Amino acid sequence: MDLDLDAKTLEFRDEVRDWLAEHVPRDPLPPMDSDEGFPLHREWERGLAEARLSAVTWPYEYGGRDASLLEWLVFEDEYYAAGAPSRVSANGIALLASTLFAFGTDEQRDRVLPRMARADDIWAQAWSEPEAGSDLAAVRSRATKTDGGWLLSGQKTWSSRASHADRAFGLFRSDPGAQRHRGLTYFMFDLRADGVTVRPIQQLDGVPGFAEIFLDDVFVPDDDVLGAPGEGWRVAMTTAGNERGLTLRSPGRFMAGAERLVDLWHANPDPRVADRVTDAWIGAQAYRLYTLGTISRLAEGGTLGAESSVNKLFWSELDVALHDTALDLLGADGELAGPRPPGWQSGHLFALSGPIYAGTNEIQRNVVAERVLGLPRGDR
Amino acid sequence: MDLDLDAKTLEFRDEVRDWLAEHVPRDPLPPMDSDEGFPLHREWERGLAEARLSAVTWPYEYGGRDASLLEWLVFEDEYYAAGAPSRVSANGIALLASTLFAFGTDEQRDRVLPRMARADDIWAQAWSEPEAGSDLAAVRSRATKTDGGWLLSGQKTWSSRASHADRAFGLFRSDPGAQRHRGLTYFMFDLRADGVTVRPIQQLDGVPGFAEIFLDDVFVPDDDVLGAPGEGWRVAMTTAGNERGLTLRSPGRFMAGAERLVDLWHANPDPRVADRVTDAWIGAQAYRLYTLGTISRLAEGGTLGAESSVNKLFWSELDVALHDTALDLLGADGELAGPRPPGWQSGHLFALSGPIYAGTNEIQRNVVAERVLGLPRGDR
Amino acid sequence: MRFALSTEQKELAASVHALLSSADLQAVAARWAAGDHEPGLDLLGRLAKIGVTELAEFPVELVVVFEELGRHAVPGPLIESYAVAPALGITGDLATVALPPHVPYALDADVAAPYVVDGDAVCRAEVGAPLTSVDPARRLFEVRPGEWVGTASDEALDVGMLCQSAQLIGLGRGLLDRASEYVTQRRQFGRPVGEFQAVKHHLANVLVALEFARPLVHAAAVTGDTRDISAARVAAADAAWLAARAALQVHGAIGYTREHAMSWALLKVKALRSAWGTQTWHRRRVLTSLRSR
Amino acid sequence: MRFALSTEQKELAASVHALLSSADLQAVAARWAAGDHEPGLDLLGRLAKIGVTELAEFPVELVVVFEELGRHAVPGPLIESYAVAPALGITGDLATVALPPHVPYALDADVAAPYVVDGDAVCRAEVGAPLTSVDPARRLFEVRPGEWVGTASDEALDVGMLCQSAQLIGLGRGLLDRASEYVTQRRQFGRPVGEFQAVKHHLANVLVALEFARPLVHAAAVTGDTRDISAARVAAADAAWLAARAALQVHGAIGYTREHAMSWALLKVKALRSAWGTQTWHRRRVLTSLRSR
Repeated sequence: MDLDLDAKTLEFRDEVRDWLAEHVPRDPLPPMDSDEGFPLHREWERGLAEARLSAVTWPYEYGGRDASLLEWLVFEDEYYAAGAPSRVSANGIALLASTLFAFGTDEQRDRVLPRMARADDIWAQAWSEPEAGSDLAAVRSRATKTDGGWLLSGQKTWSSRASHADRAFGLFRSDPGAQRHRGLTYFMFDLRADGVTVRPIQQLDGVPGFAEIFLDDVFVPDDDVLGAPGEGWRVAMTTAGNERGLTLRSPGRFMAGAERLVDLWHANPDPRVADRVTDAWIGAQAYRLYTLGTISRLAEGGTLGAESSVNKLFWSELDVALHDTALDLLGADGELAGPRPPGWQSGHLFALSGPIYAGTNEIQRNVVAERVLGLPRGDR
Repeated sequence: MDLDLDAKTLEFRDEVRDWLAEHVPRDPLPPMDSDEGFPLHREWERGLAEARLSAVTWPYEYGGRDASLLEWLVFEDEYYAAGAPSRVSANGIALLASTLFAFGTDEQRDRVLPRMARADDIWAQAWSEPEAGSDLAAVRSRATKTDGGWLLSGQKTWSSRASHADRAFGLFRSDPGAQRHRGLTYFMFDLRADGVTVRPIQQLDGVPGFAEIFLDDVFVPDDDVLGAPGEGWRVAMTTAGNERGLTLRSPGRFMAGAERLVDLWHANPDPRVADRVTDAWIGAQAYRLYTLGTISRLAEGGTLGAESSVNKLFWSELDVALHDTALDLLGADGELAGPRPPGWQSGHLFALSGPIYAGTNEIQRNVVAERVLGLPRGDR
Repeated sequence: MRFALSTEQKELAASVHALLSSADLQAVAARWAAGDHEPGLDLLGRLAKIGVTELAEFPVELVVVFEELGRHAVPGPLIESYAVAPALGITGDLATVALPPHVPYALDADVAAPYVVDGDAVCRAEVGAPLTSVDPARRLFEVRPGEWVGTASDEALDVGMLCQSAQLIGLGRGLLDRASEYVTQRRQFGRPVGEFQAVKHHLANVLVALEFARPLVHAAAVTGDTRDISAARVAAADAAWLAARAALQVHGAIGYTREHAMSWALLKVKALRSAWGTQTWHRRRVLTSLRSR
Repeated sequence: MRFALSTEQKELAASVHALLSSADLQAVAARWAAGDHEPGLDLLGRLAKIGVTELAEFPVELVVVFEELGRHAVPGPLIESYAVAPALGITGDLATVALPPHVPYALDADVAAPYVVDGDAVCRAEVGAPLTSVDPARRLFEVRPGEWVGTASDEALDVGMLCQSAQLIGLGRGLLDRASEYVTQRRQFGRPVGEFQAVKHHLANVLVALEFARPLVHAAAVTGDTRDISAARVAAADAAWLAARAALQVHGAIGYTREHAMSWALLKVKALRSAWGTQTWHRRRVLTSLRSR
């Protein structure tokens, strides 16, 4: 059992650190889901891609550099520590790409991944529907077979990035007679295609971080079915596992946040808030170490299961507590949302979504109790 | 809206305060459920009764002094502030007596209440059964009609005071064909009667604060049925309301505890614990004020409903938090359970039972959600 | 001792509630946030007609009204105009007051007559740059002291804090009401969300917190004691924030949008948590006063 | 970087677990509490045979073993004998050590060779009055320094704190296992208690707390850093106490009795919360070390 980084990883870390020190914009970019911020974030992603830093764990041929999970984690640590921009490509790189690696054809990978790595295509997720929030299996949007492809119709909602993104992925009911998890198919589709209407939704912070997508007989070629028709649920669940688990929330966010919180506390070291600052820092360490344990297990052939839910419960609550504490330390300025004080308010608003999205924490607790602790399933 | 005590109440307060100053034992009595402590607590109750302080709100004829609810509250404030002994008569005075006032016959009141006020009879409650913990309606112990009375058989458990008490009260199934809340009858019975076996149960603190009661054809005369046969559930629920609500936990316990906590903090004013001390003190104030509001409403003809559950949730959590904080302030001595440090450890152990007994807090939250907030009933 | 609202006080609350229920507060707030004050000013005019501007001498009535103003998440410099300005001897219609350090910025200084308390002095305020609050309906401005107009009193700050406590209770109650209604109607996994025990327990905890914070606010109104005011504010702000978190959680994603009225109340609670003194400051004030027993 | 237990370490844990599973620990603890040490000493003898007394130089193995010792709520001066005494150069079988101010009393000084660390000095202890711990199986004694036997090192206190962190994780895990089993069997309102969402969520929260505290303990064993040890202890004690509270709550009244094995673990957690440094002290040590960045 050791925590030492080997020479190759340290070398990689230095490369990343140097690159970020040179390239991270001095002033934060405007929000990535704003009209102004979106193209700037795409441009940032292109710069990352040129340095082969946009998707470090991918194979070289798709734009990555075959980095290990440990290197990925080191990359993320450096990325957040440097205060680099939010990843507008995250839906694609973290969610869709994993699914493509697991279920995609060579043709699909060749076609989709390099464009994704270079941010030529920015992807939105399209999981939820108005009547299917946390209950993903309640999908009603439908796919009808047609010549050479499918026609998609229906409505998706809470689609992150969809206000500005190029393409989207999600489940559609391809067998109208099937119920719940059966008869679903996983599609990639173009948000600019005929029949698609996108209605941005303003989040708490006023930025349209997600959108509704209305689809009216949108043609999608057979090539854009991921996995076999009717197998969508199984295909999607690998992605959902990723969303809830390892790849979406790297320890870097919390490590960097905790360090900033400690600095903030130093500026006004109120002992009455000290314990909360300490617990946030300890929590971030715990999250990082837990992730190192997961990486070690995966490196030895282990797999991720219900611990994705354990994981999500921890980071989502840590994130809220950490930002709560920061706002309390800011005193009367804690309510300000502008560039002053930097980032805490938007970080707090973002943190508040953590316990909701990718399966509410209530659902995650059920999963943990039933699948990890073996408690009896109950339908409430 | 005013918080002023009138002259009569102030005069009563002074009388109580003076009496307590003179009579409260300098050293705490041994635990009331110990062999050594039980008779001393009975003796203490007799002294209270001589001063007409054992049941102040009762009519004069039964040993009380017709005190108002406000006077009762003032009495309790003084009682706890003086560090007076635990009330070994509480089951009778707080639970059974309310039921007797509501459902008893004159003969029952005359026979039972004066002896209760003088602690000639100390009462145990006998609500729970092995298969009916929080689910009181799952009672299986049965009552069979016989000449001039009933024969009780079955098993009760978690009967507080039963290790040493004289008599007990509880529900028995008098109609073997009836289910759940139907066909139950409320009985008072003698713990020394033929056919009764009491098995004391050691609580966390090692003291047998409750017991199992085994009943084998125990004869109980008709006179000891409270309310009509078959009406036991309705009769019992008024008592349960009291147990969970106003009369069981007076603000005095929390006010006195919070003041002692503030003193403890002064002795070692660690700012890192200051906020928890403050919140305990605020919580005790809130509980007292809430109770004053309840008293005011009752004085104007209001009744208690589901707010008993609101009430129980608050005091039980406050009590745990308050004692948690005290133990933390005591440092390494926080684990000691002897006379040094005084009372905090036993208070903490007692507080831990609060979220469990008289209906677990999980059940109380259901009650609040369904009966106060109007959320849909669900059977989970 | 009679610790209950009078019939008249309950009627006052009911009349404010009735008036506000007839307005589309979400639209009012959205337009106020965009700098279009007309519908808001119209609403405040109607509130003035039923007497809410004349309660500065009656703290219990003030908290009764502010609970309703909070419950409906009414925008505007209400604490400042109805309670603080009168306590400072400022007369007139709509006023706003900064009281540094606890209230460093002036709320809605573009629509209300701006003042600033500078040590012992009450001054007209020179209005500086606008600032962005997390609550878009709270339009904040930097201010500097200008012309001297009178002498300040500590009571002005305290009555502001008292009214804010009541406003927070009301905001919490409004959030709880919305959440209870939503979970009764919204279905997931084939049943109303409100049947799930986790949802029930979240909302029951909110109710408990609010029910026990309210008496502290009422008692603080009765006594006017600074310790009681801070105790009330601590409990009220914690209860309101618990309500905001629970309401967001049981709403799910829809509560995370500006399109939903719930979110406006949530953002207001979020902003008010640190306005009128931090929780830490108020807790310190309570415990400090207990030292001197 | 390889942050996972080796096969050998897992086997060590399994062998300790197997040995302890074959004993009736509740009976052992009850007799130990009554001053009848025989069954306990017999058990410790069997533990010694599988090598647990020879791990003082191997902190990762120590925490692996102490998690199992906690999981089964084994009584006795285990931290003192297996970790602290060796770090102080004390040899021999069963030893107990007081390290004031954090460990002011000597555990089981009536059955183990008693020592006390007095500033820089390690001394034999003169044993004074017995004290009552809330955990009846923790028999505490006042001690005074006697004969000088050696020089103390700070590492002794830290390795004690490290082992205690692991013991707390184990206690929490044992409580969680018992609670999960109980709610799966116990029926109320016509169904297993474990079907209720509130019960599920209590226990899920415990699992999360334990899962994220354990890596801190392992990391502290690897680095030996004082900050890491205190961080581990803070998280482990909080997680264990959460486990104790949740286990008691889902057991209901039966958990509140000494007749139930669960309660022995609960009382041990309760006692250990303030032994080996308070949570406040450990948190302060973490944050203080972060000041010096």
